[in-house]
Amino acid sequence: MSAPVRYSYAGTGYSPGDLSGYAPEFLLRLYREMLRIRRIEERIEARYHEDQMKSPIHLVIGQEAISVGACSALAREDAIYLSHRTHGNYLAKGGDLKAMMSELYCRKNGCAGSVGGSMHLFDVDAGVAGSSAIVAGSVPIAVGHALAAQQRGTGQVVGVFFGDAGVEEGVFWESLNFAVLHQLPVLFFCENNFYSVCSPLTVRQPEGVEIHRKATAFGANTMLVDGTNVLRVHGAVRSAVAAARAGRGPQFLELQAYRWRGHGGAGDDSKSGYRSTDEAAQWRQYCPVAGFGDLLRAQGLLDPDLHENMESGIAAEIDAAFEHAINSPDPDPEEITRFVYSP
Amino acid sequence: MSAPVRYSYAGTGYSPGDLSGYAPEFLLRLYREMLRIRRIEERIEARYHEDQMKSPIHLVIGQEAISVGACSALAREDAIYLSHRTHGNYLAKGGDLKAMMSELYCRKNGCAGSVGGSMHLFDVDAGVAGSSAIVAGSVPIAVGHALAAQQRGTGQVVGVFFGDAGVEEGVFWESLNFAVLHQLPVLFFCENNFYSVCSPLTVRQPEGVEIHRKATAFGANTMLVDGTNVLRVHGAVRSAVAAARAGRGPQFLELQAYRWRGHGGAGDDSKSGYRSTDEAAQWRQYCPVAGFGDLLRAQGLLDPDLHENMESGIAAEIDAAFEHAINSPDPDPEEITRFVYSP
Amino acid sequence: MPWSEAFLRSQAAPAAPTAAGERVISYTHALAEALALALEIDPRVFVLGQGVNDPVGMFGLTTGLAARFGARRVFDTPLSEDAMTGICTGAAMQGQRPVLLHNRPDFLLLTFSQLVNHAAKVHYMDRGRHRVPMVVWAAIGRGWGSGPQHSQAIHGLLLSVPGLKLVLPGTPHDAKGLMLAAIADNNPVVILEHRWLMKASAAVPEGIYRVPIGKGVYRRRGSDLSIVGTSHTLHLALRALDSAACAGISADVIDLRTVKPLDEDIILESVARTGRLLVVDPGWSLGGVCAEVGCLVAERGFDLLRAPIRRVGLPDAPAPAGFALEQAYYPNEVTLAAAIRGLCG
Amino acid sequence: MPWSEAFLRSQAAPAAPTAAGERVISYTHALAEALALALEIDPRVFVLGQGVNDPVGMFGLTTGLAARFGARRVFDTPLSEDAMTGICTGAAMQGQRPVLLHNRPDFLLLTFSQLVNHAAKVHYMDRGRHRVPMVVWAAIGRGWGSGPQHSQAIHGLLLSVPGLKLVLPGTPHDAKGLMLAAIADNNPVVILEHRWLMKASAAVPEGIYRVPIGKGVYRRRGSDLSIVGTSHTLHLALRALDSAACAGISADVIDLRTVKPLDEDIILESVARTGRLLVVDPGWSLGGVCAEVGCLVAERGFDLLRAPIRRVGLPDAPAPAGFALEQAYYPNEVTLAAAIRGLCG
Ligand SMILES: Cc1ncc(C[n+]2csc(CCOP(=O)(O)OP(=O)(O)O)c2C)c(N)n1
Ligand SMILES: Cc1ncc(C[n+]2csc(CCOP(=O)(O)OP(=O)(O)O)c2C)c(N)n1
Ligand SMILES: [Mg+2]
Ligand SMILES: [Mg+2]
Repeated sequence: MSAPVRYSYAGTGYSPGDLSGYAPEFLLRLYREMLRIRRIEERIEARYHEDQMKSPIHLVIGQEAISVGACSALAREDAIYLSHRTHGNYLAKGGDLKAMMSELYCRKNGCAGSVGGSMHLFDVDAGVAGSSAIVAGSVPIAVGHALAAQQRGTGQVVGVFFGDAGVEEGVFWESLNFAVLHQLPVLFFCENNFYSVCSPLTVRQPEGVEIHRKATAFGANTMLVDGTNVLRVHGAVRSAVAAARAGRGPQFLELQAYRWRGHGGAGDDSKSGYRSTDEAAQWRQYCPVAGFGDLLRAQGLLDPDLHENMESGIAAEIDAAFEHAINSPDPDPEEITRFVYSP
Repeated sequence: MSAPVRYSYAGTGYSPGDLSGYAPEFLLRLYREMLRIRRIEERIEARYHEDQMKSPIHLVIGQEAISVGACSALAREDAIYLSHRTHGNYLAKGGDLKAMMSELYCRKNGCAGSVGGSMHLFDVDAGVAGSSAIVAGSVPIAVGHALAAQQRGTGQVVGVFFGDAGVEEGVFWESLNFAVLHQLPVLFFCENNFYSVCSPLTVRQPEGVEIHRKATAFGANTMLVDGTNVLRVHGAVRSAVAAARAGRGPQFLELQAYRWRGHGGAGDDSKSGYRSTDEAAQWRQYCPVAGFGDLLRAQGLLDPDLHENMESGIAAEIDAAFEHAINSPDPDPEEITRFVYSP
Repeated sequence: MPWSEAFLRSQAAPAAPTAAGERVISYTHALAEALALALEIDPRVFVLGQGVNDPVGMFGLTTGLAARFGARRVFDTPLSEDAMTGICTGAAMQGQRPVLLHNRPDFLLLTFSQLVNHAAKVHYMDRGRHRVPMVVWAAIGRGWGSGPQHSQAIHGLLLSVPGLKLVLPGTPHDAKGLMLAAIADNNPVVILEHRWLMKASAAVPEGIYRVPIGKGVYRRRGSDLSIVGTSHTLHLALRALDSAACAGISADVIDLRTVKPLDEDIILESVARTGRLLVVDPGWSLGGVCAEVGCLVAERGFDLLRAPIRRVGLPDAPAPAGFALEQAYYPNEVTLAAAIRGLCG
Repeated sequence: MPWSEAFLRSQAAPAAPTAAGERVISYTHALAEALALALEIDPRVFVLGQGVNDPVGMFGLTTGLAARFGARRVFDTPLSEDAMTGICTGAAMQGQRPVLLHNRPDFLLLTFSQLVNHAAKVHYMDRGRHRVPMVVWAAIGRGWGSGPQHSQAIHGLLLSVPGLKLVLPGTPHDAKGLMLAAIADNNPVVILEHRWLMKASAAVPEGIYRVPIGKGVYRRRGSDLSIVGTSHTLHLALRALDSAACAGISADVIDLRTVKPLDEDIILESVARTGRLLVVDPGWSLGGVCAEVGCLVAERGFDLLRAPIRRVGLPDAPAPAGFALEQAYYPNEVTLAAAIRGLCG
């Protein structure tokens, strides 16, 4: 018994017009970053059964264009906050892959020293300022960061990623209201993949109600964006960043894409029946990575050699990161009582 | 130093057309109920300095049309839930005046046996099902009542009263979302008096953002209503009740009126400077009670005798209720540990 | 998390030997049975929570229930924990009997406004005019590498709250019987299950039975000390007692099962015989159940005590995620054996 | 509430005799001074909360501050307690020093997600990369006839939470010094003030000084028993001690001032001399500070004890609203005197 197709891709796919105005190097960088995230996720997935990453994982395969499109429009000095689905956004913002893999492998040199696990990736130097395993938990914290930025006049903008279920938490609306009230430089990135674990949007928010319109009614500037198209995402976020940086207050982006894998852990779980295998198959036709690669190829920007080069560079980096993590020591037991309080 | 006039009356006042279609007895009943609430509030206010009502009070003077207009459109079997500003809604729904006064005087026979105080008025027999001193605290509880009504097919509708600040609490939006999702028979009565204690709406919600439009974006049927005009309120609520009872889901009404007195306690506090004395004076020109009385008089429905009759009847009832309360005994000390758990 | 499944099975307490004809089922199965029975016998009961009708079925507790009882009685919810708590309160006040399930107790922290300010107080505030027969259930998330925000056993934070009942079952038998008792109770009852017990199997009667809320039970009788506590930590204490390290030590072991209201009599009765008290709890040592039980005995059983009280719970630090750190953070057989020996030495 | 103002004044502890030249100011004034000084010396400090810039000025704590320091440093907030807590956390992580004021601790129950799941854990979770120097302040609402949802002293619910500091000042001197210490602290600090102390006046030094967080202080020295606690309840105990009912009894009286971290040394040192312990607290007796202090002494000071521990806090019931019921609900001089006598008898 399989569920019906509930959520179909509503975009227009990649088209040559999307490329106009962008330098080839930039386009290739976007492609490479998406490919890198995809390959990292695939490797994590492939090795998850070994039971050495003793941490819950939430793969971002299918949602790479959001991470890369958004973070490529932010400056390194800008900050982002993550939800539980951390990997793509952490990596796209420049988070250290080795530190991430060590965290997944529960090692001493993990970015959170093995105290946090995969849901608590951060890399302050790269502007990945924090994350929360509590849905919508990092939203007010990001708004507070933006408040500090406004108070100190740093010129920073702050982005916060959360899922479609994030807007079901009251604290989200409290935070949005405050951000609009104070015209804070904060970008709300709602990654709408239509599901929370196995629960479709329809059992959580009324049909016909659109997330971005709710945010509009709260006074935010909003956009609805095809989250499988890295250039659409980048363009939308770039203009949102400019507006936020110019003091025009919070920007809310609803970015629609599909999670190809199960909510947590490895593998697709569509067979379990909560969503249609057809639905998943439909969305896979709009692969953010392959679709963009095809377009670049069609436009003569990407050739097999270059691609092979990218793949091997990425593979080597991943090999090194896994090796680094696996060979790193466990944390010292005394760590459990360190950093409970700050001096 | 006085604040500027921020919130002006935006309605059209009472007009003869408002009366059409209503039986004179009904119109006189509405008038009498508003007058009664006004007189009760005035009496409480007048005697508050005696320090015998050892309970915080929140007077509803200026907002009587909301209470009476809304509750007159509900059946006795329908239920309502209150916020901290309880008096008017409790009385309009048929709550027992003596039990209320005993509660304010901390007596054994108060509706909450002196355990609750003025913010916890209820009268289950009259359908005043509960209240909360936590802003927006009774909103999800009312929605739960509506869920039970739907589950059991009782045909009841449930109303919940809260202020403009109520919608700043996240739990409000969580509750509204659920109510719309399940198409529950619940009426959200947002009494927008533009202030929370001494804080104007502008420092709490962005200018240009309208409360009722936020509710619309969440999928509720909404109306913006002149809360100083008892007939406009009654008409709006009547159609909302019909829709909710017919299974058309939650109805959200933003009812605008002005609180003439201070947030809590006795007396106007405009002199303290947080709001303009002119603003308060402007609104007093649109007295929900006197304005309606004038209209009834102009239409020949209310003559001095009848009015005098009403006044004396109300005064006698109030005298009796105060006397009842003042002469009632204190609660027994053992009450403090009763009803902590239910058998 | 494939590892954790295998790990959990290895951690599950071995099934106690059962009398002939007794039925042995898993902890999860026992809970699922309780929910099904409650739905069956009482039309006022409904079950809700995030994903209760999904393929995972809340650890298997709710698998098949929605199909069997329909979407009106078993349904998924938005991620709105505080509102859902209030909605259950409102429905319960009208006589319904909601059972609200959460994956993890950490999410209860989002609901303290409705749980503490409202659900726990309604009956008191309206002088008994309404009752709030609702159950809030959550599974302690330890051992998934879940970290500080997904592993907390927060019952200690609720211990002071008048009007709430707090239940921590320790066996499949009690899990079922306490769930049925909680659903039949006319007060808000919070049940915290420990994930590491949920793969255990043991004898569980068929049909309806209720384990009384507020009553502890002897898991073992002995004379040297009283070990008092709940849930997985009590299982660890039992194992410690059986280990070579505790050879020759004979203990009363009391499973409180309910931490509010507390079964003071059983605790004092046992300490009267043993003179020594070790309190164990899956929550923090500081300020929670350990502190309450310890203080209670120092207050009402002082003359019975022959040695200092000891408590074993979690250190005053958030739960770490990583496997190696979890080993150091959580008490285990060895640390419990040391505490037991220390107390008797 | 006119009556309550008069009543509060009558309840205020009489000003202790002061040395020549000492300045006597009210509790509220001392707090206002602390905020003004902190804003003055540190541009990172900002003050926010519902109505902080209104004519009431949060019991007078913030009167004039917005005018003096501007709307960027002192500002009103929406009624969004949970988000405001998270917003303060985020700002604090960037080095700002927010001071978030609430009228009543009951509203903190709306913020446990951000306070417990986030603010208290950030520093731990990111291994010290961020600090969370924020202050959350609230005034216990007892005595306004405020009832179950507006009178709770909820610090006991937070006692277990690693990463938080909990402060309950008892004098104008400490109110100012602890506020300044809390603002200077690099951790989330929750301060609960007791409304019945806020009309008291006493000697308060000018300028900046900080009372160390985590250190108790002797309010009196004696030999028959140790009375340990905080805030208004400790004042009541002092009065009870001075009453005829306690004639001839000499007690150590320790004001803990901070309940997390707890000054264990001062408690044990005192009990070592007196052998008897009475713990008093403005919160519930069950499961809160009383339980923790009692258990601590039974654990680490057992051999010092010569009598059962006693605790005096609130009964296991919500706070009633009415005046007559409040008299029965709250401990007073008479009940405290009885507890003192009972312990020494
Ligand atoms: C407050 C809270 N409630 C429930 C959960 C359990 N949970 C973890 S992730 C998740 C799914 C959230 O869905 P969404 O926000 O759409 O993000 P996605 O997983 O789809 O990226 C849930 C329910 C949680 N972590 N926090
Ligand atoms: C959660 C919560 N926060 C703050 C308060 C304090 N408080 C009581 S009434 C009130 C004003 C609320 O304003 P509004 O909702 O507009 O109602 P109004 O008083 O204007 O009728 C406030 C802030 C409270 N009771 N509960
Ligand atoms: Mg999603
Ligand atoms: Mg208002």
